[in-house]
Amino acid sequence: MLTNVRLISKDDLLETVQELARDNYRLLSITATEIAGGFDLIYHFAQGMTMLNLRFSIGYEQEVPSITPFYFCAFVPENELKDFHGIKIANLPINYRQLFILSELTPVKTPLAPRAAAASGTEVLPE
Amino acid sequence: MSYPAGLGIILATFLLAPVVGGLLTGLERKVIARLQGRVGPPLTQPFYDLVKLWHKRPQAANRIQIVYVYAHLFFMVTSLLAFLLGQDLLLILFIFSFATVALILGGLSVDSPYSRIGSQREIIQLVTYEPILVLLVIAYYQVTGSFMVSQARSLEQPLLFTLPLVLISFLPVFIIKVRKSPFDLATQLHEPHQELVKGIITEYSGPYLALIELASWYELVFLLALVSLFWATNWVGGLLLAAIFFFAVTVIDNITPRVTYSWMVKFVWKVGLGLAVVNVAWLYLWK
Amino acid sequence: MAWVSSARKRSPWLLHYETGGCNGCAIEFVAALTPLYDLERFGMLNTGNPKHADILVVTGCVNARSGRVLRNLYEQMSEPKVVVAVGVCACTGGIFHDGYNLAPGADKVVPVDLYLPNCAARPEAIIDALLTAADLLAETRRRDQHAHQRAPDQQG
Amino acid sequence: MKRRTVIPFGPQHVVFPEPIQFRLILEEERVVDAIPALGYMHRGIEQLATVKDFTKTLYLAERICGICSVMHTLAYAQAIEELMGIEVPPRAKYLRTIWAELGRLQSHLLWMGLAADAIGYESLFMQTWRAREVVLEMIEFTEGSRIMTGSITIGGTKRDLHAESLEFLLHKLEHLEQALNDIYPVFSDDPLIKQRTVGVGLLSKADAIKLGAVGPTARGSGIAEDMRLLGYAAYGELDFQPVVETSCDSYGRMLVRVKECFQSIELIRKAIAKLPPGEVLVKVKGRPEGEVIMRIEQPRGELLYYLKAGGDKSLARWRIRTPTLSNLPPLVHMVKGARLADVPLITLSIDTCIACVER
Repeated sequence: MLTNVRLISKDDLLETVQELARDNYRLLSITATEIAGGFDLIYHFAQGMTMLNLRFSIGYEQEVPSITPFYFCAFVPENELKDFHGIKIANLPINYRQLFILSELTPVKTPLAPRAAAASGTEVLPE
Repeated sequence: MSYPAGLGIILATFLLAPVVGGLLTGLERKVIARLQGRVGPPLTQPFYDLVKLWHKRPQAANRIQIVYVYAHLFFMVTSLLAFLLGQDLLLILFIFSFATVALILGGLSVDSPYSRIGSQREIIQLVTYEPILVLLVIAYYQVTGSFMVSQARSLEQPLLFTLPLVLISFLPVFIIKVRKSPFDLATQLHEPHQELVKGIITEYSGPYLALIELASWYELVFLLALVSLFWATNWVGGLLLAAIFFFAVTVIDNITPRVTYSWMVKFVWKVGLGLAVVNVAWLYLWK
Repeated sequence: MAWVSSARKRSPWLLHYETGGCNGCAIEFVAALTPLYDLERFGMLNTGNPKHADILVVTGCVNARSGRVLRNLYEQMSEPKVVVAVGVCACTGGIFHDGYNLAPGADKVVPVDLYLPNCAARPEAIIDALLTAADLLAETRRRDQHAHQRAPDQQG
Repeated sequence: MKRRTVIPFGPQHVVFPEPIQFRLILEEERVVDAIPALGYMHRGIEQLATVKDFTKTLYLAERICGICSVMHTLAYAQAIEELMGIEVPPRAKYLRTIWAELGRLQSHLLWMGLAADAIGYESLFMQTWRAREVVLEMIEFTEGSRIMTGSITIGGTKRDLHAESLEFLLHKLEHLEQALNDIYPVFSDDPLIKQRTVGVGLLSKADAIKLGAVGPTARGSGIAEDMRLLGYAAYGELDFQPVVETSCDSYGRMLVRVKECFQSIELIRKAIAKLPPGEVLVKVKGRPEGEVIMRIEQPRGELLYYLKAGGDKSLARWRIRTPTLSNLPPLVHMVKGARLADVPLITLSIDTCIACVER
C-alpha cells in the first residue's frame, strides 16, 4: 500500500525537497496522475529501504517549480511529466520541449492526460 | 634473375597470391571459430564474400574515394611484386606505406565522422609502426651489406640468428597491419564489434569493399613473406616461420581485448622499438 | 550467373536493427550468433554497417521515431537486399498494435520480404528465416520502387 | 578553440542491440558533452494499461522488456495482489524466487558477454553466452519457453516444479558454476581488461546518491542497497547479503555483476532446499481498488511501480520507473570527459535497457 505519505502544498515543495536533500534522501521518481481539473503529483524519495512520498495537487494551468537545483537527476522525470501530461515545469535546465520520449511525429499529445490534451498549447519544435 | 623466372614470379603474384591470401583468411576465420567453440564458416568463405561484394550495386560517396581504393590495391600488389622479385627493401616498404596512405586519404575524403576518426587512428598506427620497419631495414643492411631482398637468400645462416629481437618487435607491427585485436583500432574486416562501426572502411560498399578485401589478402601474403625473409636460406624454414607467426597472431587476436591507442603507442614504442634498438646496437658493438 | 547467386547465397551479411518492442527477439538474434547456434557457419556475418549488409533484420515494433531510422538504413543498403521481420511485433505490431505511437508492422515503412511471427522468435526459427532470406537473395530480383509504402512520418 | 566533432552514437549500433542515441561532442577523441536522445522504442504501455483489462495488462508487463520479463510480471502480480488482498501460497513464492533468480542469471551473463564484446574480446563474449545457454535451458525446462514464459500470474504461478525438474535444475547449476568459475578469473584478473575498465567511468558515492543511481551501478559505488532485502516473494526467508564494491568504476560494476551470478546460484539452491509443498495458485475474483507502490530488485536495479485502480476493469494509472531510467543521469555524468573508445563500455556498465526506459 501507499505508506509514509506527507501531504504538502505546491509552495512548500522546494523547501521540503531542500531538507530531504540535506538528509541524503535519494529521489526515486515523480508520478503524475490526471484527476478532475488537474494533476495529482507524488514525489517518491527513499533513504535506504524506507520511502517517503510528498503529495500535492495542481490545476491544469499551474506551474510546478523544478527540483533540479537539489536533485539534478530530476530532469528525467520532469521531462516525462512534460511529455506525457503536459505539466508546466518552471526553470527546467535540460528541456526537451515535450520531445524527450515522444517525437514530433507522435499523433497524440500528452497521451496520459487525455482530458488535458486539448488544453496543451506548448510549442513543439522540430528535432 | 633470368627472364622466364621473373615472368613466372609476376604471374604467380597476380594469380597465386590472392588464392593463397584468401585461403589463409578463410583458415584464420575457421581457427578463430574453433577456438571459440563454434563450427565456423567454410574454408572458401572469403571467395564467396568477394564474389558477392563484387556483384553488389556500386555506391560511392564521391569519385576520389574510388581512385584511392584502386591506388591502395595497386601499391599493395606492387610492394608484393617487388618483394618477390628481390628488389630494394627500403623501396618496398616505402611503397607499402603508400598503400596505407591511399586508404587513409580515401577515408578522409568522405564526410563521415566514423571514417574520419578511423583514418586518424590509422595515421597514429602508421606513426607507431613505421620506426620499427625503418630499424628492420637498417638491421637488414648491417647483416647483409645490401638493401636488396635477394641478398638474404645467399647468407650462410638465417637472419633469425642475428636479428631475433627485430623479429619479435615485428610481431606488433604484423598485428597492427592485419587489423587484429588488441590493435584493431582503425577497422576490422570480419568482426563487427567496434565503437566506430567499421572505422576507415565504413563508407565503402559493394565492389570497392571487395577491392579492399582483395588488397588485404595481398597484404597478408606480403607480411608473411616479410616474416619468411628471416629464414630465407631455406624455404622450409621460411614457411615454418611464417606459419608460426600466422597462428600466433590468430591466437593473440582471440585472447585479447582491444586497447586504446595511447596504450598502443606506449607499448609498441617501449617494447617493440626497444627490442629493435637493442638488437641493432648489439650488431654495431659486437659484430 | 549461377556462381554469383551461389556466392550470394553463401555469404549474406546481416544488419540488425531493433526498432522498438521488448528486446526479446533482438537478444535471441544475438544468441543465434553464439556457439550453440553459430550463424557464421552459413557464412553470415553481423556487420552493423548498412553499406556492407545484404539482409536487414528488423526486430520489434516500429514507432514514429525509429521508422525514420529504419527507412534510412534500408535506403543506405545497396541492391540486392532482403528485409526480414523477426517477431510478431515487427510483423503486425503484436500486443502493442493499438498503441498511439506505433506503425502496425515494419512493412508500413520498408518492403518486407519475409515474416517470422513469434513471441519471442527462437534462434532456430531465426536461422531458418535467414536461410530462406539467403535463397531470396540468390534470385536477383529488382524490386518495384512503387511497392514502397509510405513511412509513418509521411502519413497524415 | 579545438575543433569539435559530433558523432551520432546509435541508434543503430553493433555494440548494443538497443536503439539509444547519444550525440557525442568530441574534441579529438575526448567526449566533452553527451546528449541522450530517447524515444526510439516508445510504445506507450502506460497508456495501453488504462484501456486494457487489468488481467491482460500482465502480459503487457511481461513485454516491457524481454530480458527481465519475469521481474516485470512478478512486480505487477505482487502489486495487484497487494491491492486485492490476496495471500499467495508459500510454494508459489519460492517458485517465483527461483525463476526471478534464473532471470537475473541470464541477464547478468548477457551483460557480461556484451561488455566483453564492447572492448573487443570476442572469445570471452562467446564463452559467456555459451554459459548463458545453460541458464536458458533451465528456464525453458521449468517455464516452457526461453524468453516470454508467462509462468507468473496474479495469485501464484501457472506451473509447478516436480521432483525431476528440481533435480535437473541442481544438476545444471553445477555445470553453470563450473563455467562461471572459468570465466570469473578472466573478468577479475586479465591485465588488458583491467587496463580498459579500472578507473574508467568514475562515479563517486556522493554523486551516485545525488544522481539517483540504483542497482549494480550504485552497489559498484559502495551503496549497499538491494531491494531484495525488503523480503518480497521468498527473499525474506533466504539469508543473503548484497554484493558491494567500492572501486566506483566500470571494473567495480563489472565485478558486482559477476559476483551476483554466484549469489543467484546460491539463492536458487537454498530456495530448492526449502521449497514447501502445497498449492501454487489461488483463485482471483473481483477488481483492484486503491493505490500501491511496488519496489523490486531487477537485474539492473530497483524497479518502481505505482499503481492506482478505481475498481474498474482497467487501471487508472500505472507508473513504471525502471532502473535504467534512474541510471541515465549518472551515465551522462560518467561519459563526459571519457575517451571515445571507452564510451561503449561506460554505456554498457550501467546495463542500459532502453526497452524498459521507454516503455
